[in-house]
Amino acid sequence: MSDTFLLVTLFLPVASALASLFADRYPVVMRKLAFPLLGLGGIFGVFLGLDTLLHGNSATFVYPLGLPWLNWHLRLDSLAGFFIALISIVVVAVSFFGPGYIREFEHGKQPLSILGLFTGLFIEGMYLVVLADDAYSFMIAWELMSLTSYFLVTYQHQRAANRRAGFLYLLMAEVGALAILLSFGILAGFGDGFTFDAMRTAHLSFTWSTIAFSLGLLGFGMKAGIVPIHVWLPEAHPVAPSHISALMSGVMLKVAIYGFMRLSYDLIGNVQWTWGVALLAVGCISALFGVLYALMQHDLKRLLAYHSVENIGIIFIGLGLSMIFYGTGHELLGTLGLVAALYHTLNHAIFKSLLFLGAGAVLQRSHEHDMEYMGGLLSRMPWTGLFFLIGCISISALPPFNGFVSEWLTFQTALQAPSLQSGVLRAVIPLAAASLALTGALAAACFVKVYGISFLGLPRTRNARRTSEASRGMVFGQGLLAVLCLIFGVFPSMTINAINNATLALTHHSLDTATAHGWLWLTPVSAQTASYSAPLVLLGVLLALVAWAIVYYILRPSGHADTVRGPTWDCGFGGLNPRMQYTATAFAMPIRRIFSPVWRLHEKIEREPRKGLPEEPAEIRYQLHAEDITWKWIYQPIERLLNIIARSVGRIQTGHLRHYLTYTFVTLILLLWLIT
Amino acid sequence: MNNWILALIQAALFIIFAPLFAGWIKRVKCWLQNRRPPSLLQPYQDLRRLLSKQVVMSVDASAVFRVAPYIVAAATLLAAIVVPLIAVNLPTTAIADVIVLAGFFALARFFLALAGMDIGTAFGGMGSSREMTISALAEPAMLMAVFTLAMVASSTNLSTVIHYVLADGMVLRPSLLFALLSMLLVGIAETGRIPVDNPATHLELTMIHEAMILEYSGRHLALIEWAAQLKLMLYSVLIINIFFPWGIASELNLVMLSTAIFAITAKLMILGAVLAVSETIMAKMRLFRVTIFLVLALTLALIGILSHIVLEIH
Amino acid sequence: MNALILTLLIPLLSSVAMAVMGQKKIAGSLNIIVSLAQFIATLFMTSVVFKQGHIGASNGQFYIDSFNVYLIALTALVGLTTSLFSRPYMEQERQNGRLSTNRMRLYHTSYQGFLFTMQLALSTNNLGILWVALEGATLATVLLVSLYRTPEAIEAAWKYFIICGVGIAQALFGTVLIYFAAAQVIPDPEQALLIRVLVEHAAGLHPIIMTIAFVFLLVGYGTKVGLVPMHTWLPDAHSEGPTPMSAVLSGLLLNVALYALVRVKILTDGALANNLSGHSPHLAGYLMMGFGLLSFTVAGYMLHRQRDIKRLFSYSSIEHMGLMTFAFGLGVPLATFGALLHMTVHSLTKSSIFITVGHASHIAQTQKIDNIRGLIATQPSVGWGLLIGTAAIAGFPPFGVFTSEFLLLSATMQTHPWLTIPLLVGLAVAFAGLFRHLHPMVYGEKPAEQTGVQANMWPVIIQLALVLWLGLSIPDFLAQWFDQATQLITGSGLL
Amino acid sequence: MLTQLPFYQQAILTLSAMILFTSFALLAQSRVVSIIHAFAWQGAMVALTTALVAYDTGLHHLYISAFLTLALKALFIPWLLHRLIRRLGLIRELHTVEHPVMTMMIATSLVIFCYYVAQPIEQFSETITRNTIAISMSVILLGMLMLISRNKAVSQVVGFMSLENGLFFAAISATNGMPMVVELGIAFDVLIAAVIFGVFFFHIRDSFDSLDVSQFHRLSESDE
Repeated sequence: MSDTFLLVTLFLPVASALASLFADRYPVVMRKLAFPLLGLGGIFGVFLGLDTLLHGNSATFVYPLGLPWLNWHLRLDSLAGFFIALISIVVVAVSFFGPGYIREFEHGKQPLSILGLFTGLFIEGMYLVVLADDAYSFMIAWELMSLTSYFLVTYQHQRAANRRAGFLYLLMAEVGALAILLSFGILAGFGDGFTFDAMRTAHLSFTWSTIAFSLGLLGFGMKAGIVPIHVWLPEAHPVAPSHISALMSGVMLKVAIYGFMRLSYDLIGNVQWTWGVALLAVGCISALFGVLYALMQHDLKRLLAYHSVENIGIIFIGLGLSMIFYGTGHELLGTLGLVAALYHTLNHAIFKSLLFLGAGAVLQRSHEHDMEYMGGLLSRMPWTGLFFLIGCISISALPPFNGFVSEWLTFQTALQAPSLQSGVLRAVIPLAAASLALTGALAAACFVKVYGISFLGLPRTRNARRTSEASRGMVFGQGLLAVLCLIFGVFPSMTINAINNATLALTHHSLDTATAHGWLWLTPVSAQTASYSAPLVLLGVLLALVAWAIVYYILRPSGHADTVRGPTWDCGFGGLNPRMQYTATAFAMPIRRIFSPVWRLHEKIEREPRKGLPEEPAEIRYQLHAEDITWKWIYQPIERLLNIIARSVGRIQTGHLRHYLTYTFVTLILLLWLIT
Repeated sequence: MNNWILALIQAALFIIFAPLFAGWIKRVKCWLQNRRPPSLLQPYQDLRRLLSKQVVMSVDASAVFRVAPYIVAAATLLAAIVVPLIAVNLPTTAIADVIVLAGFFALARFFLALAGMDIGTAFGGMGSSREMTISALAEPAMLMAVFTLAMVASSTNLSTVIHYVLADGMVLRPSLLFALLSMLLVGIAETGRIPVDNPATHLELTMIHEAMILEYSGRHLALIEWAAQLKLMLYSVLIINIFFPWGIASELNLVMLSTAIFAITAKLMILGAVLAVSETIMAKMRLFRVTIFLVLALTLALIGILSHIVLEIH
Repeated sequence: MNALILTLLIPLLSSVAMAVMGQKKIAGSLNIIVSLAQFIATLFMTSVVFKQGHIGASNGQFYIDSFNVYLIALTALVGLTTSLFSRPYMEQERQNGRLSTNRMRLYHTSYQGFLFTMQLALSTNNLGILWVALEGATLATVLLVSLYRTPEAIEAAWKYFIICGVGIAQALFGTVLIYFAAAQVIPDPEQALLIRVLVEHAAGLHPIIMTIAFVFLLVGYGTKVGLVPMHTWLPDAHSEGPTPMSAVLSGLLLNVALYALVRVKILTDGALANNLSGHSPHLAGYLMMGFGLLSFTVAGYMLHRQRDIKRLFSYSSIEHMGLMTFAFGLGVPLATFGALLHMTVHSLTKSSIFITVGHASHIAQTQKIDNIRGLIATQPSVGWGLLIGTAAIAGFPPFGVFTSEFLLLSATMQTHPWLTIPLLVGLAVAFAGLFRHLHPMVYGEKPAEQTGVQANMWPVIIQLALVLWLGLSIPDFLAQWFDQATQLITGSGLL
Repeated sequence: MLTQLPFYQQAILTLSAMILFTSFALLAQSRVVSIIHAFAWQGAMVALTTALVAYDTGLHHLYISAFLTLALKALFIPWLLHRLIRRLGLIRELHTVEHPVMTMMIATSLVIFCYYVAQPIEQFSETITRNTIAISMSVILLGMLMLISRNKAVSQVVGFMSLENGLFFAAISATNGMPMVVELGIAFDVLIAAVIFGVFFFHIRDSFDSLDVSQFHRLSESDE
């Protein structure tokens, strides 16, 4: 069965891509054919992934494509199944969301066919990356994914920001791909062949495996968005169409995580604890950096993009812990870290897609992407508001939603540090835990800002005031993901049971202790050490509410209306208006003061002088822009260096024939001299 | 089954005695400040009065505003269920460990902060912004302090931790000392006491917690007030039972339970008095000084954890 | 045999015919028809080679084996597609007043003459004829470079002529030296320049003479390949000549020159193999690697400095020729296979890029990158063609350039791991150089008063589709040929 | 040693020395007409060498080569150049050599270098070809040096053609000539090249008003 399902899952996105070619002539094709095909493919993919994941089986397929001596090998094992399911879930949600969302493009300047074509191919590329079982098809799939998503980023290329983002994205994707290729090349060189099976047999010395690992970290990290190679992410995600942002941020980054896991645990194997320390450092920096920059953003999608950096950091913390434990022989704890990372991967995929879809709905309905121009959207788009709130709670790691479970698992892993022999490691890991805790708290602050500024309060602009609820499909797509946020938050034991199969495929270990006490209890190491029962927490909340209802019924004041509505208290001055509300920039101000060295802040104050009274301006505009510090310290020097070299190399092309002939002459003489 | 009932009773004790504890602190403070204290039961009076009042809500309030008090109360209540008051080994403590406990508080705070921003006044936003800033530092400090314990006892389950401290007897551990100090500072910050926040003031420049709930009235306000009192008591009990657990019932018989009730009452009275003294002799800090206060808490917690690793593991 | 004669005669005769008949309206169409006929002849010949394995003719003066057969077919194909493009393009140029009818006659004569020299160079078995054909290629195209008669065009043509002439003269000296060396071991002087005979006697050729000969040939043919620092003519000639000529120069001439270089490398390797001279047996390979890497790196940086769209892509050609030279220099089967594939895909891709570039410069009425804007908005087919073509040449899968670069990189990693670092840096630099210029050209708003042109995009579509096909899967017969050629060049195959 | 060689081989060696001398002469000359004349002499001597070799070896096709060389290099091309400069009015033009002393020193060291490079080949050389490879290589490199040191199109063409003379000389002296097909092909190419050079003179003159190619630096990558 998996054979057929696989073919169908792989075929439908292509079919969707091809169908969209007709979308320019018949725009209805997109809504009625292309997106449903994608969704159908996603549903098949969910079944395929779950089937593989739950049964823990694996199957190999060889397709007569590729090089004569290296056909495309595809392999579907539990880990691949996990990621296929993860991709497919988001694809299904997007296929519900998409038809409504792209309505605004139907009369736009860009052809719909391009959007549909590359969306289909993009999804196809992601599926293939996960399935690839040899380096060659992996690279093809990987680059297909990069290239198509690049075309999607530049879809609205009339805007300069999109072009710039696209260039940056493609350049970094290319550099990353080259690093990955090199890493594979090392494995293939030692392991006699480019199939993953051959690469697994490679026996690498510590130096070579560390080089391969570092290259993999560079390559996959560039796609995943770890600091400091994350810069494309906050540029590219905000400018892509929102359902594409959801796919990119929600799924594509996870595909990079997949590749990284596959490379380091499976292909290189024999993980070293030193790598774990590196990952831990990278993870902590990314997490903190991501959330601190997110706090300074007021463009909603850009903010979410920085949060992706943060969450990737959290995943890397989990992976780092896992490698430290595996590398020091603590397989159970290593698996715990891996499970935490995988769980967070799943969670981030779901809530980040949810948030991007929500941001897309807001963007489409209000035509605003800057939070400073929003406000009061909850009453105007109640469903989107509700689902967005669920996304915010999940990403802020609050119980009983899903984000909490994975961060909890990560904490639990970190807390097992005393079982390590090395004192330094024992001391380092708590620091990582501290930064994770700080990250979580800051993320909560950030999402209070996001939700409070954009959905609560009063509408700050006319656009925000006129907003109305998104279409039914868009709401449904978000609702689907929101429900999953709750389900994965409340039933962690079941989820981990499934994830166990994936870790089994990757490292031959699984975390059976976590679910040893039945579905109600989650006990990562043992019941004495830590336990969490999310279903009971939910039950407790419900019981508390029921109890309150009873108390309220008894104590209810009789005779007059239960609640009255009145104007907001204005301290007696009168004339409250929306502009008096706290802004996003103001909200983050205290945090800005605390962590000020982290950013390069550009403040701009514009005063419009009043006529006759130059001292008292009629209007003051304040703008704050937090520039990514990595630009100044890493990217601009590289660019400068490149230009300097290019200029000096350019000097050899002087334009004078005599010089050119001298080159030939000297070359000849030199070579003759060389050989005698 | 008995254990479950006992656990519920324990939670009920929390709910019932939280206002009393708040009243006790207020009373000691009045004594210290040479004022005539109100009745010990005054907090109950206030709650009853609020509950019976009509709710007046801004026309701009959204669903979040209405829901928030219930979520705040429910989350705090859940926290009360899992914190051991008079007995360890209760089944409810397994529902959530100390990290989840922090999660419950975070959930409550999240919604309170959202509610503060819902109406669209400057006060609410200001309160929320400050609250989230403070918690951004306080929460990690608390987790770090808790992690010190968790590492000492190799567990994050409160029951196990308390058991461990009980079984260990009187041992002077530098790590726990630092953790205690840190927890005290965090507790002060998180429950909005002087010098971080002043629950008695409504001065716009200094308000934090009060600024967020400025628009609440009637039963909503009652729930929030009561949740705040509960949180104060929870933090106190947490500190007492983790660091000074002696007297708590480790077996569920009548003698031990009554001893435990007596012990916890005494300890709470002492802690409340200490808090009152500190609030009397200290002045509220400027907002940006609070940062230093919290960084201190964080540093203490980190030193605690590091001293455990460096000094106590061999 | 007959097909081979046709392949050579058709362009030769039509070149003469074009010169004789003068400029007629139908010249452009005729150009297409004869190119098509030539293509069909090569296909026929290909099928014969496929069945028989090789064709020899004229007493061993011509020999088609698996190394040149696909290049011959490729040459005919690119010649055909470019002729398809050139008819409307040149007509447009004439209407724009850049060309007189007389020069159209020169153009068509030279075009077919050039194709003849290419096919001659590929199909001959005689090193001397190979040289004559390559020199002939310079002569056939030099007047095309100066076709527009602008000062820049004259300058470019003069440089092209002198630099290539001097370069190719070195190659002749190298050929003379080979002949000299061969005369010691091959009794019949008439046979002493035949490649197949030389290969048989390679081990007996004197190593020192062969090394000196190789150096001269490397400098000589390397000039035509566009190896730095002898590349200087290339960007000038590409940018100033008519675009169809740029397409065939980049797509064909460079390939054929590299082909010649590889042929002599085989001989040198054979002579040095028994290690008598004190030189490393891979001396030729090392020299090629050095030049390849240098060209590749320098061209990558040069891309950043360009202001002219055709110069931009001509530097990209230098970069890719450097890559191929490097790959042949590595001398391992994997790299050689990759290089052979790269010759094919680069030729197809680059010529299709030049075709779109031609349309683009007609749309913007300039070759200045700064003034070419909003191509996709103006004419989607041209804009997307350029974008996809550039993505393909930059090595993005699933296009074939990726496949060959993949092979090359993996071969480098197996043999000289540290050289992968300059290779990867170079690829990234070149990529950035291409796209930083490409982005503003294809994207963005349509400039006012810019309108589309009548463009025939079929050549581009066909060629890119072929490149895509080669990226997804290499057809069996082609793989066999590549493999046999690999055996020929390195001594062992892959399959 | 020399005395043991047959007379005509001594003649060939003498001729090769004279060819080398003409190359030096070309480098040093500044008058256009003298340059062309020196070039014609060089061509004639190459042709004479070819004829001598043909006589010595009895290879009859070499007589054709000799004739072709004479016709092309000694007669046609000098005549063409002469005609062109007359038509272009350049007959009295001076092509000054910029650094005569340095050029000569470089040229001398080049000859020594070529000898050094060709030394290992010497052991192979049959009797008549002793060291002629070094001489022909020198002629080639001196031709290149002339191309580099001159700014005028006409001198460059002469340098180019003299470089080719070196090739012809190498072919004839080292290997008794190339196969006939190749010889014919080469001759044809040279012929066409000469014609194209002629065409170019007019183009250049039309566009630049002189044949000074130092003006050719519009196409460059440097910043200026």
